[in-house]
Amino acid sequence: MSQIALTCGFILILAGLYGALTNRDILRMIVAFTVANTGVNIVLVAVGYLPGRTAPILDSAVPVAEAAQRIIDPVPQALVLTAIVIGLGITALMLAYAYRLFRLRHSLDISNFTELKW
Amino acid sequence: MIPKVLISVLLLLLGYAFWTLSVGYAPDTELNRTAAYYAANAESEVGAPNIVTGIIVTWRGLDTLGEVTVLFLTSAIIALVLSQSGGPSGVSGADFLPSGELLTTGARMLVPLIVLFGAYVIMNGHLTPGGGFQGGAILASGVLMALLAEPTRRFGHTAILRIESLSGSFYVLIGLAGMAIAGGFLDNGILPLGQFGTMLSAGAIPLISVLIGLKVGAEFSSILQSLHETEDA
Amino acid sequence: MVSPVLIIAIGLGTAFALGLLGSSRKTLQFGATLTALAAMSAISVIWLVALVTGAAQTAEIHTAGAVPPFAINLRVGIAEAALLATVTLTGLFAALSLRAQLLKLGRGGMAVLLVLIMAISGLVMTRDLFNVFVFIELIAIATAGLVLLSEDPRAVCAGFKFLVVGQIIAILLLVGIIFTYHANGSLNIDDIAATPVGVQGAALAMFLLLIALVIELKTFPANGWALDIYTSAHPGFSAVFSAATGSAALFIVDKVVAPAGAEWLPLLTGIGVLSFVASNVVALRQDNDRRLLGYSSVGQLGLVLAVIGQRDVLGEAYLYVAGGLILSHAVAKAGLFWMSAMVRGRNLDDWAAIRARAPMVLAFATFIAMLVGLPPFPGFYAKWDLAQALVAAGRLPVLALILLGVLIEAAYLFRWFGFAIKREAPEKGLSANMVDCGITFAAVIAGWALGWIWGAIPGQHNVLATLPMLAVLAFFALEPLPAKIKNVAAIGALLGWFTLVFGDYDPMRLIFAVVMIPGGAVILLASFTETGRRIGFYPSAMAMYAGLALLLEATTFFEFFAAWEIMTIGSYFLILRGKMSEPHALSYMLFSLGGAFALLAGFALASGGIQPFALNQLGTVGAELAPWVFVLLSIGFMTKTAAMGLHIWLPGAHAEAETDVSPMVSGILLKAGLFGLFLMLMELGRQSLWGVDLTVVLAWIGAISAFLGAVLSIFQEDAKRLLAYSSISQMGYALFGIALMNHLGWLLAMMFVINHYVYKSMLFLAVGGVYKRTHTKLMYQMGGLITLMPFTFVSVLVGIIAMSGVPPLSGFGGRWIFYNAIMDAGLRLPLILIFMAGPVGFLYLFRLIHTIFLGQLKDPHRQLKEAPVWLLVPQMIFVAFLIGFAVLPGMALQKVDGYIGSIFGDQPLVWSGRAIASEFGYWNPVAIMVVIAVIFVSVFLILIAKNHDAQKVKQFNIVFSAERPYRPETTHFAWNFFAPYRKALGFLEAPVVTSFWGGVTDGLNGTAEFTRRFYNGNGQSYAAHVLLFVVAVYLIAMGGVA
Amino acid sequence: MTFEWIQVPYALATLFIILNYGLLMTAVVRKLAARVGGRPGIPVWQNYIDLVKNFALRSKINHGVMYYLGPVFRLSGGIGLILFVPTIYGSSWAQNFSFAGDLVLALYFIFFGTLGMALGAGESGHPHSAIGVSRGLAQVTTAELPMALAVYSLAIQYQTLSITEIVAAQQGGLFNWTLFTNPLAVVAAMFAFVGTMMRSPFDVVLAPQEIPIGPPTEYHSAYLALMQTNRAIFPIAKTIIYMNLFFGGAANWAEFAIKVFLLYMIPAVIGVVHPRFRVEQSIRFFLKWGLPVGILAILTV
Repeated sequence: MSQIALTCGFILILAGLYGALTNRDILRMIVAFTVANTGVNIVLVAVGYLPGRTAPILDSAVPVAEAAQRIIDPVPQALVLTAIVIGLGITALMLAYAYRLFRLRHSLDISNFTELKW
Repeated sequence: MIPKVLISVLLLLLGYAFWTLSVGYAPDTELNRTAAYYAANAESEVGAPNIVTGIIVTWRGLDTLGEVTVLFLTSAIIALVLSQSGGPSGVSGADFLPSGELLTTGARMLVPLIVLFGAYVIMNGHLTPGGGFQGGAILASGVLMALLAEPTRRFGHTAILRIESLSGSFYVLIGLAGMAIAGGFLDNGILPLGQFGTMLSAGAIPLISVLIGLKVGAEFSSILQSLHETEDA
Repeated sequence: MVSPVLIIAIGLGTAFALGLLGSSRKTLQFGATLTALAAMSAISVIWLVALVTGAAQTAEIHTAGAVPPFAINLRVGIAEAALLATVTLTGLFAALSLRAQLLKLGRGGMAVLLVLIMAISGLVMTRDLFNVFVFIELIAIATAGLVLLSEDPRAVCAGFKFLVVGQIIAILLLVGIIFTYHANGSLNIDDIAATPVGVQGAALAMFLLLIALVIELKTFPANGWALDIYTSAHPGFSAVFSAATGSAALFIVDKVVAPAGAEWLPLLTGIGVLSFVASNVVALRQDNDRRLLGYSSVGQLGLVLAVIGQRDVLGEAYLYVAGGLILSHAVAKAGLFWMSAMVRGRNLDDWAAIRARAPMVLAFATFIAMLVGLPPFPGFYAKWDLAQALVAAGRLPVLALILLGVLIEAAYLFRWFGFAIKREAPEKGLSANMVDCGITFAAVIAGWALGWIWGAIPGQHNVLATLPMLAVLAFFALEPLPAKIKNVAAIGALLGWFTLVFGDYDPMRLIFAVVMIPGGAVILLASFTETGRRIGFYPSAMAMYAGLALLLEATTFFEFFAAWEIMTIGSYFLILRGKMSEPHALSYMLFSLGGAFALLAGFALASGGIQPFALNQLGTVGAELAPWVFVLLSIGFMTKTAAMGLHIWLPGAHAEAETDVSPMVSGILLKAGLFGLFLMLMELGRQSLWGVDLTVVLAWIGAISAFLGAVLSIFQEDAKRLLAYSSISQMGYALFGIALMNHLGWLLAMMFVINHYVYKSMLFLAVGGVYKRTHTKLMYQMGGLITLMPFTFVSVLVGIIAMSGVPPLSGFGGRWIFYNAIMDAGLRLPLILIFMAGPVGFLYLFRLIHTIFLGQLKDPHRQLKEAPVWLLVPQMIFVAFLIGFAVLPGMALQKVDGYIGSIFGDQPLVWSGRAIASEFGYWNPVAIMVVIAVIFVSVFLILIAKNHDAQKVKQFNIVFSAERPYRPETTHFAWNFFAPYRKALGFLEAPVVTSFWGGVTDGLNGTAEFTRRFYNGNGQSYAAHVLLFVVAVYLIAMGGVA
Repeated sequence: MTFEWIQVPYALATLFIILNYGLLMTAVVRKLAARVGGRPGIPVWQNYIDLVKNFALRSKINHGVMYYLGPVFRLSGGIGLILFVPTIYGSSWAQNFSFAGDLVLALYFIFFGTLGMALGAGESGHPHSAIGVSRGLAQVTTAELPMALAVYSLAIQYQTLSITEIVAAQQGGLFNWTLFTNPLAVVAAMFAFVGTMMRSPFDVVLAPQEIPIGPPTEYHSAYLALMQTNRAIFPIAKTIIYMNLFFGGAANWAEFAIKVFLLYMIPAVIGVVHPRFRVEQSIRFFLKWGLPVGILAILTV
């Protein structure tokens, strides 16, 4: 189960990276990165998963006493939330940059922005 | 073509690394010590049934503060980027086609509900799945809808600004208060933990959630608005 | 004491609250920002002081009222506090440096800056892996924001490339973190370190984590993005990016290595060294100042990464070394970036704009010295300790590579400095203003303060605290005074120091001391000719003399090495003052540094890491190491004596230097090398490697230098170059004498120490005087000056008689001792060269005096006056000394003779009255002088008796192939004076050595040019580079670790 | 040995003898050379005539101080060289001032005159003087090399640098001469001897054709007289050194006269039958032939 999730996550990461590294269109790159981020997030939650357990919320179903036996690992869930938000922030930032770049040169081709080199 | 091949080779090698990770991966049968501690002390320490929220707001509160800051940064920088970019001034989009009747009416009907729902998610963050971020996002989606419904509509930048500043500052202050009168920076113990599982419990968590929710909502809204203003024909 | 958390709280709180101040009141917002940053700085500085003084213990800050590993916790120890101080102060100054942009953009920019500084501080303090990730992302985003403050539109592209790479880093980091968490069940660094890692894949997870953090260090080659930022961003921000962010990133790697375990250290070492060397090589071809600084930053980070890789062998010196390097880098880079904010042009030679401003030059010099790791700055102490540790651990290749990297870095940094001092200053190239100057000088002061602190740390020898160095500092303060007063002060200082110390020197040291200290004072007399303030001369000169003084004082390896470096720096600045001396000063600096590094390695090898190691313990080195120590040390010393092969710096450096500088660097400085050789041979004695007696090798080198130096000298048209090459030849003699390893050989060398100082200084002053009048150094453009400059002529005449060894002057004594010395020496073949060098020397000396003073006077020179009196005074002193020394050589030599006897346990010379006898021959200086004088006078009287009424005829009144010439140019036989010699032996002129070193430099530059094409400016390629780097390291590392 | 006043008249006497011997012998040698060339040649007292004439010349000009001092240096060099070397072995009075210094002194004092004269000629401003000097110096650097090596080999052989002791070591029969005990050194030294006696093929320095009498250009009257004096004694002085070092020295004036004459004849004879080398040729010559012998000399001793 978690193997599958992991594998999916990794595949998404690789696919995203491939897209980001082969598409010269900046918008496509950004999209590709979001895909990769999604992959990362999947990997995160997948790691926290324990077979046959429930969400880390203490209610009538999960009394405090046996919580340790009943719930899955809450930490990755906490982490993934942060990761998502940060990823979103960066994506938004990249979009803004993309707009700025377009204004600069009326092109979204990454290979047109290479005057800084050597 | 060559670069594509090269990239693929590189990624394949990286994939090999990942593959070894995932084949080597064996899910825990027991909670590791950290998780076990959280499970055991969720009630006594933070008094939040939703352990995840407890972790986010309290135990890993510093991360969360940073997270909020990320959004804050992003909105600030985006404002910078777009203000510099010499794009059309804010009053653009006046010549947009009016969005359809359906959307407008729907928006009029839905936005209040969305906002309400957002508020709910925020308030119950420590009891049920949800919390400041989720709620804030929902609030922002309300704003987004409003923007879509009426492209020419503008929210008061200053209002959003005030909200994010105030909520942010308060968040920091609460953190400091934790240092002053409780166990440390961002300790939620500044308020009584109260009755486990009730609405007004878990110390400062609900309060912090509200602040987070407001801030996140405000940040998202300003981001959306800034991006929205960049639209031009 | 206030909690360090407040640094974070204040930063964030202010950033958030700025919005409340209303977007219109920008100055108010700016004020708030500054206050916040100041408060943050204050807190960190308070903590630093408290921790250093022991008033406080390392602070463990728990958040959320829970204990780690369950809640995030922060720590502030000395290292953290120091970094925090660096970061926050850099931030404060950066805010000032960025004021214009910040005020223009208002709240947003300031908030971002605040958050950036807050995040870096947090990164330094936190002990939680995921928290590290959060802060890193904050830093990344804030960076992407602040890049936009630049007015350079290209900054946007840079920012985007940066974001792209940031994404990849984030992905690797997250995967690494989560699997580490899964493997250890904890995110707390100390917790992970405490509990052993059991689960499979932990190593790989740790690898991903580490490699992500390492890429944050912009290691070569995965650093194109960072370089673009350095190039395009506002320097005020680049300072933060280099100084603060870089240092923090290093610290994180250091933090994470602890749990990762020692098996990762070699990997880090490899990456670091590669990054250091490669970046510096690439920087060689860089002509944009900010990009150059970028490469240098990347290199420095690589260096420190390599040091982190050595933490297992550095022990408690680790903090000292790494800290010294990081802080030097941070301060120097920040300062340089702030300076580049004031320099308008972006080309390296646009920095010539600062040449008119002495303080600016001082600042520039300070920063460069800090980067290269010269005394008295922390990098120097760090380099020393690092070398010791590396050798002790047998990691010689690492040391070699690091030193190579430093050398290359020195190459481009000092070339740059040369541009700034020597090139044509552009119109209005400088936009200096109070604030920028202020922060720049804050950095300068910080640099010197750090230097003091690093020296003051117990167990170290504080270079700055020595009397001579304090004198140097005093001369910085005296700069506003006119040159003449400073000259008096300088002479006074030298003589004062001498009276202070000469009592406790053995005869040999005493001879060197006399030559170096009072000898220097005599040469300084010539400096009275200079008018005006002569900014920069006296600090440099005094630095050189301070180095020499400390060299004689030195008792330990470290003191010796420090003195050596100080001497080198001082002389470099002196030489650089010459009109055309830019390239020569550079090559001088590089050869000297190369030699110094050979010394460093040699000393480290000898001491085996034991500190402090007394010089006179050198003899105790193990038999298997001794030959190598011998080789390294002699290479080091022979670069200073300019032995053949290591000599190419000398002719230019000595010839292009100022009139009164040439004698200093030639007559005095060269002796430092001889002094070192004496010390070394005294302790090590004969050593043989692979059955070759190394002293014989030295003798050969000496003979070759003596011969080729002389041959090259006779082909020079430039008088000062002629003298310079002759110095090579003379030092060759001395080297040969030392290498004979017998009593008389050493006496011979001592004789050369004295004689060469006297007549070479004298000749340089004389030629300098002629140059002052004729404004040319080309001898064929002179001629017939004898009547116009009689005193100068006399000193040259005496000089060449003494130098050629013709009786009765003191040079003959040297020859006599030489013949007695070779009688009982085994090696005969090198003698052939020496024997030939003698007469050849006669050639260039005759050329010197003839083509300048004899022959036909040129029309432009008819009105010339005698050289300035202050140039003549020292010359006349020297003349008097030469004659006196010729008659009474005993006055200087007898004591030394006895001292050397105590070393070799023999007494070959018998000093009976004024006569000296050896077992082979005898020498009666007084008799010689008297006999020759009597004969000369009587013959002279005869001639007078006959020709007293000879009538003086005009120029051209000569029988000239039945014609009477009118143009002196056609009649003055001077150019290519020894044409037949060139026909016969011209092949010896072939610039073999020069072309060899030229080949080396061309090779390096070629590599640089080739390598930098790698940075094609395309964001995707940069991302690909990162992946390539990761995969490559993965393939290498996983071979070793997993 | 130390100084007593009586040594002064002794030295002067030696000097007087050598001067006359030199004047006569050079004349004789020139006459022989002329006869070989089928010319009558000069009378043997020609040198005296020239000397007197030059001293008597009334027209005297002066180019400057060094010009004036040049001949003084030159002659002092010659005289000094004689006075620093013991002339007759065992003679109580012909030891001159050799106590002042040993072989090294003699070798280096040779340069004294050369230097002074070169300076004097230089100040005359006559380019030919400079050319002559530059040629002479260039040639001497390699010509003296075999001599230096020979001397070194000799010094090692006899373990002394004192000329007297070297001569002493050669007493007692022809075969004790260095000529037979260390032939390589002698051969090497003779290269130098021939090369520095200013005779063909190595006299391009004086080069009568290209340069009117080389370095001494412009010198006349008493200046030239001093130089002629020097040219009479200087070769003798040098020959004496060679005689002492390699040919057993001279125990009495007769032996002295014969040995010096024969030695002096060597370069003379070679000169008569050889064309002249250009400077670079002679340099190569000495490096190619003189140097190896010298090296063998110091390696085999």
